[in-house]
Amino acid sequence: MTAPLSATTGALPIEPGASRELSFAEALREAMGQALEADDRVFLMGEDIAIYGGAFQVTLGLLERFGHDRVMDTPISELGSAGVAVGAALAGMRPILEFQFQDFATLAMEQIVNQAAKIRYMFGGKCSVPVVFRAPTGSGTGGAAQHSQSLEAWYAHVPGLKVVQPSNPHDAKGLLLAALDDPDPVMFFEHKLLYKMKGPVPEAPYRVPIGKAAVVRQGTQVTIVASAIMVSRSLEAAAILAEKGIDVEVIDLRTLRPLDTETIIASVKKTTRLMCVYEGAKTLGIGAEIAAMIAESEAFDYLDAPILRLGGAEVPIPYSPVLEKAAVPQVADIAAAAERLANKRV
Amino acid sequence: MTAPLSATTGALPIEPGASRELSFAEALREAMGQALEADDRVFLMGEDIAIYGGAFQVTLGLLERFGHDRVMDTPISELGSAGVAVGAALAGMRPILEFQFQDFATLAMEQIVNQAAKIRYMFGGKCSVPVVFRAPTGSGTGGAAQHSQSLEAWYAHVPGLKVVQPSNPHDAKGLLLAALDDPDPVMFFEHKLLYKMKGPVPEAPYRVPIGKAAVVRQGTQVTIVASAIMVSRSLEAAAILAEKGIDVEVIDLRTLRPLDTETIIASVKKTTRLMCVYEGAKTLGIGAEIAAMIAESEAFDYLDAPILRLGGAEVPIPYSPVLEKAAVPQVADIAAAAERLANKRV
Amino acid sequence: MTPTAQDVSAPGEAAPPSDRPANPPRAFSVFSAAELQTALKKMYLIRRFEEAAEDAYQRGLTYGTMHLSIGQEASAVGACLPLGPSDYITSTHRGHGHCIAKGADPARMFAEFSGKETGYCHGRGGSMHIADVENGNLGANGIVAGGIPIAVGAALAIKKRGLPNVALCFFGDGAANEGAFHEALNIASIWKLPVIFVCENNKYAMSTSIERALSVKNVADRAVAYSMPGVIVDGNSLTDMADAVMAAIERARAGLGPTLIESKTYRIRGHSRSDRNRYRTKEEIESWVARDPIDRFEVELIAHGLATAAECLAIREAAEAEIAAAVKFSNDSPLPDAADILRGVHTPAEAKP
Amino acid sequence: MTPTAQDVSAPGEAAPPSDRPANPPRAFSVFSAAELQTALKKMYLIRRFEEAAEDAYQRGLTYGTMHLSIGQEASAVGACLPLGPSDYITSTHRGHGHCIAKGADPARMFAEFSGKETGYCHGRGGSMHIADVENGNLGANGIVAGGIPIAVGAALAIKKRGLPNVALCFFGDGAANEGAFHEALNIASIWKLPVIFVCENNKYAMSTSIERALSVKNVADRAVAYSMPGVIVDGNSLTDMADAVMAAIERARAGLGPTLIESKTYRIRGHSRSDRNRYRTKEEIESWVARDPIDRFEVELIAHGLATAAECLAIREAAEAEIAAAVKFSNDSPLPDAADILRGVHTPAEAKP
Ligand SMILES: Cc1ncc(C[n+]2csc(CCOP(=O)(O)OP(=O)(O)O)c2C)c(N)n1
Ligand SMILES: Cc1ncc(C[n+]2csc(CCOP(=O)(O)OP(=O)(O)O)c2C)c(N)n1
Ligand SMILES: [Mg+2]
Ligand SMILES: [Mg+2]
Repeated sequence: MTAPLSATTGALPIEPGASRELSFAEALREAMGQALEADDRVFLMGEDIAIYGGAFQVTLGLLERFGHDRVMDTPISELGSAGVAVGAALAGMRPILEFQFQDFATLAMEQIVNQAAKIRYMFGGKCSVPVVFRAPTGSGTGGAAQHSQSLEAWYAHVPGLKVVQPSNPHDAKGLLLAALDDPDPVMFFEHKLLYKMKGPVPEAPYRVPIGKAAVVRQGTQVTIVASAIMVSRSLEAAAILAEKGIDVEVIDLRTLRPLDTETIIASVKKTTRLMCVYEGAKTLGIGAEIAAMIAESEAFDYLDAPILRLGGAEVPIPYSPVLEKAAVPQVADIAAAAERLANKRV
Repeated sequence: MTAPLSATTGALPIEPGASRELSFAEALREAMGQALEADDRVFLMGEDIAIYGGAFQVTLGLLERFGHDRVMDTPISELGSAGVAVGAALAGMRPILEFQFQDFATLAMEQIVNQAAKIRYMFGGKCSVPVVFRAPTGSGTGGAAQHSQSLEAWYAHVPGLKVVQPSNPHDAKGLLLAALDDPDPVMFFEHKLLYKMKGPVPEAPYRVPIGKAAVVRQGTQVTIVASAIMVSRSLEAAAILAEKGIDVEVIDLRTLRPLDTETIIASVKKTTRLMCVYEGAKTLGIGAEIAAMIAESEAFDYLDAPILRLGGAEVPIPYSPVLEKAAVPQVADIAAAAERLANKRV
Repeated sequence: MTPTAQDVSAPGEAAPPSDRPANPPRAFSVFSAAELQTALKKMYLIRRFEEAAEDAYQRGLTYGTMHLSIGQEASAVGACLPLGPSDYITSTHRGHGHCIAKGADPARMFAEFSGKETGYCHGRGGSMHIADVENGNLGANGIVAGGIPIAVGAALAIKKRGLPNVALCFFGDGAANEGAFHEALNIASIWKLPVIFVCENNKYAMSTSIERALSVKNVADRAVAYSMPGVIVDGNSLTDMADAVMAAIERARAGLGPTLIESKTYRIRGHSRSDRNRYRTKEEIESWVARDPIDRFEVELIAHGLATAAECLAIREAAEAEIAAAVKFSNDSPLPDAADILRGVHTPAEAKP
Repeated sequence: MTPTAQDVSAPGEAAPPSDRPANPPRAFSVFSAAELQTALKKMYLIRRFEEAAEDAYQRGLTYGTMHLSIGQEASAVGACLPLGPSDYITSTHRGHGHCIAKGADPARMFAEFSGKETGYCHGRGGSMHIADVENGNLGANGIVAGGIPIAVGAALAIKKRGLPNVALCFFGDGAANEGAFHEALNIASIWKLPVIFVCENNKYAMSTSIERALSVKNVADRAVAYSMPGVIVDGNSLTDMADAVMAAIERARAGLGPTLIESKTYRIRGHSRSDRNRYRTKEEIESWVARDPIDRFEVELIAHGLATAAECLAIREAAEAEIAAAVKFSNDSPLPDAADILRGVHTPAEAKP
């Protein structure tokens, strides 16, 4: 398991000699570079990932190192590209397909959900589809309604998929390498606001296991379950509340499917209060599953307050910064809600 | 509100003179026929809906009555057809687009979710997109993994959409006419196993309001929330449990977005036990939202047991009938689970 | 391989060399009589398989939907004749023919069709999802055009791995109006991938005739939009199909990229179980029944001295027996165990490569 | 309308009739000098609007992304010149030009670009979603090719309502590889809808050149796949664009269906904020700067006696003043109220028709 993030910075403590500071984007790039080096079957596909280095520069420089055969610009054809990735995976390759924004993967749902996720099962378990679909997600960059969505919950609803969403550079690298090892399709979501986040990242390849959450801050009074950018926001909120004497535990989901129910249940039994913080629309966002899972688990009996969900507002993401900020949980919202929850009693 | 369904047959009591028995498919057909008659702006689009009458014969005979201009066969182009419907709606028409199976709407997610659902908001509330997307859903016909999905929860996660799913012929007609009145996009899901279900349907046009659930069986010990085929299955289960002295209340959601939280909360406060029954994959299926909503509502304090979810198994729908049945809740499963829940105590 | 004396040495009515038609199809000089007779047998296997499926349906023994390709056997078998086991195909909802043509075992197919544990997919897939990945069949597909980009991906893998193989992609006329068709053909063209697009144009997508849905006269007319050859073939002629695919394979192997082949054919049966045939005339159907692809291939084989009538009869009877045995195998097979429902969703940890 | 004496009566250097070039563009006999001068003004408005947007960005005053169409003004204005307010357009992520060309108010556009409550979308949409539905502009679109089927739908509504209008659909070369393009053009063709597809081929989709992404030489070459005319136009010539669109409108009005027009043009600026111009040469860019569409139209107007140099200068200055005022209007405008965030998701009950 990863070392817990420091509560104030969201950064991992540096193990001397083992790692340097890299940005989230650099960590992903390093993972892809190492995978391309280690395994002939790995190749990258995506719109403008070669010369341009990707819309968020995640693949910058990989073309120069690996050439156009391994770092392939696709036409603007999300559905076709996804199908090509599925076919290549079935025929022995290990493609990584980058969607330029998660919003555009809506064009490829057919291939992701009807083909990639189901082929192994439909074919009686006789083959597998080792493909990694990467996509930048979330709001905060002024992208407005069609460039800011957080539809992770859709994929987490689909049997046959795994869904991963790192919150820091260390996990970004380790989860991407784990996704590449996985014989089944993995959705890999990268929050745009994290790309520039710096943190310690060991140079040698390593894996962060899919399906394992991390307790990134220990606490006793309230459990906050979050992922992606909401982890650092929740840690910031926890630091604020610590000053008020409220002791918050923060869990970084890291994997949205399969959920690490064990870690969450254990935490809720300890703290007796649960809050889910997520950016997707509140209704049926990932927090709905976590709340429902706890409400039917053995942890239910331990709950000392209703389960609070702080999700995205029920709107398409608006453009104007003042509205855009109001559309998703910010540090102050999280702190205020957690404080309310800590003071609530059944 | 609709009169409660009879507990044993799932049929509405006949008001003499006011209605005849129609099948669910006939009720939908009657609603579309009346809308086509009443409003020039209404027209139907879809694959094989004209001469063929639709894969499930729902539009059978409408071509003969209204001609090819109002009942339009489309090429097999789900994304394009959805976009055409959106554009026609923006330009003053009221299209109804039938997807042949809900599974194929995965090809049209872009237009449904990025365009139809968001245009009004993105454009500052200056226009609306009055389109109804109809689609047969669910398993039970041997359609296997790509013809049996229940992805309603996806749409219910999307701000800007309304999502409707009738459980009987009466509501099918009334909800479809209400959907057509609605100035905003409505997803209309029809469970395939219901098409042949018969029930009383008034002849004159009427509306069943979107956003209103129905208590279809009054009870005191357990609340079951269900929709579509799961309503009649839950009523059957309730009848079995009644013989064992367990008194179950059954709520038919009818609308999945927006949820009628009031009706559900009131019921849970009364019964103190909640079970959600749904066909989609358990994880992040519609029951996740209902459980989470109750777990954070004022009803939380009233709960005498964990909230139980009986959702679909975490598999693509298998072909073989023995597996297909096992993949989604059946009457016996519901009865057994509700009985367990009734006997549970915190 | 040209036919050897041995291949045509069977007794009976094979036409003497002097009587044989001029300009034999190229397939007749490339494949041995034995290979061509195997192709005939595959056509009979397909026909009988689907008649048996129909029979099972009429007797209430099956469950899901099914799409029969009766009348289209030449297209499937002719297209697959030049392929080896390391070449890939992707198929469609109407895929029994492609699957048998690519070499699948009808018994395990019938078991799959019947939802049995012994089926190709252990009963998880059914008629619309039969796959035989080991034999290069990447599966039937319930999604119209769903297999097209997948075939392109398989061709990309072939190219990346430096293999001499091709991926051949079957789809219908209706699929040519899907966005996936467009995106896949564009990608295959710009990357010059070894893929062969075989559109089986049977004039209808369900009830919708090409005249009402397709903005060109021939699907092959769309090839120019992707700078690839567009070839129209009589899909009821096994040898025409095989010849066209051979040319496309050569092109692909030479690094020149994809070919679009339009196989003009006809499905004799309805679209699926639910078809009430409101959209085509009896006359049209009968005119195509008269162009039966199996009869036609038999006549051709005999005319060219590649089989005798007696051999053809024997082949047909062998196919009938094989399907009868397949049905029996299926009937004798167990249903899956419901407790096993989750098996196959994910690759088990221990199987990870 | 041919130019009247009044139209060309302004003082100064308008070429005398005897010196005017032979074979004037058709647009010059259809539109009045005043209308043509308005077109010139719109080109200047677009140019200045985008320069102001760029300036705001460089000064850190803006927020989201933006896609500038500097260099493509003739394409937008020429295509919209023959349209009236009841004709529809759909636009793209690179939509400022289309929007102004269709008659939008630059002040409300700049306010929208700046996320202000007074913007076209009350700050909800931003640069990529500016719409002006009352003027027939069904909106910019953040999804490449997203507007293509929407335009076809608008054309379907026009046809159903028996109106004489058209829907004109702008999209880029990159969009021509999306499935939506294919499906929409096929539907428009089979239903013979009054829609005009205008592909603005500026040689690149972001960093990806057409040579690497498009399987044909010209996007217009794909028209044959949909049995519609495919017309290649010099997109830097306003009159060539207008003439091509007029012909397409006539075809549409005659019930003959859609036309695909390929406007060959070039974007001078980078794709968006994040573009570091790694994929094209300075020389290429400069060669296109030399083909400036505004200069070119001015020269043409003057040569044909439709405007004087002084008039052109005045038009340019008026456009500059209008954009300066637009920026001021925007700067003076309030931001939306966060409490209002939910407004506009659904049509309020009382507004239901
Ligand atoms: C994406 C998608 N849309 C619709 C369907 C329903 N459907 C199944 S087969 C079919 C007709 C296909 O026609 P064609 O491609 O010509 O193949 P054919 O059936 O004639 O062999 C349709 C509409 C589907 N399976 N997938
Ligand atoms: C479906 C989709 N895929 C990708 C993008 C990201 N993107 C925005 S513009 C663009 C390039 C578009 O190229 P083109 O159509 O030629 O228009 P241009 O930018 O050249 O005007 C891309 C890839 C998008 N917005 N939508
Ligand atoms: Mg067909
Ligand atoms: Mg371009």
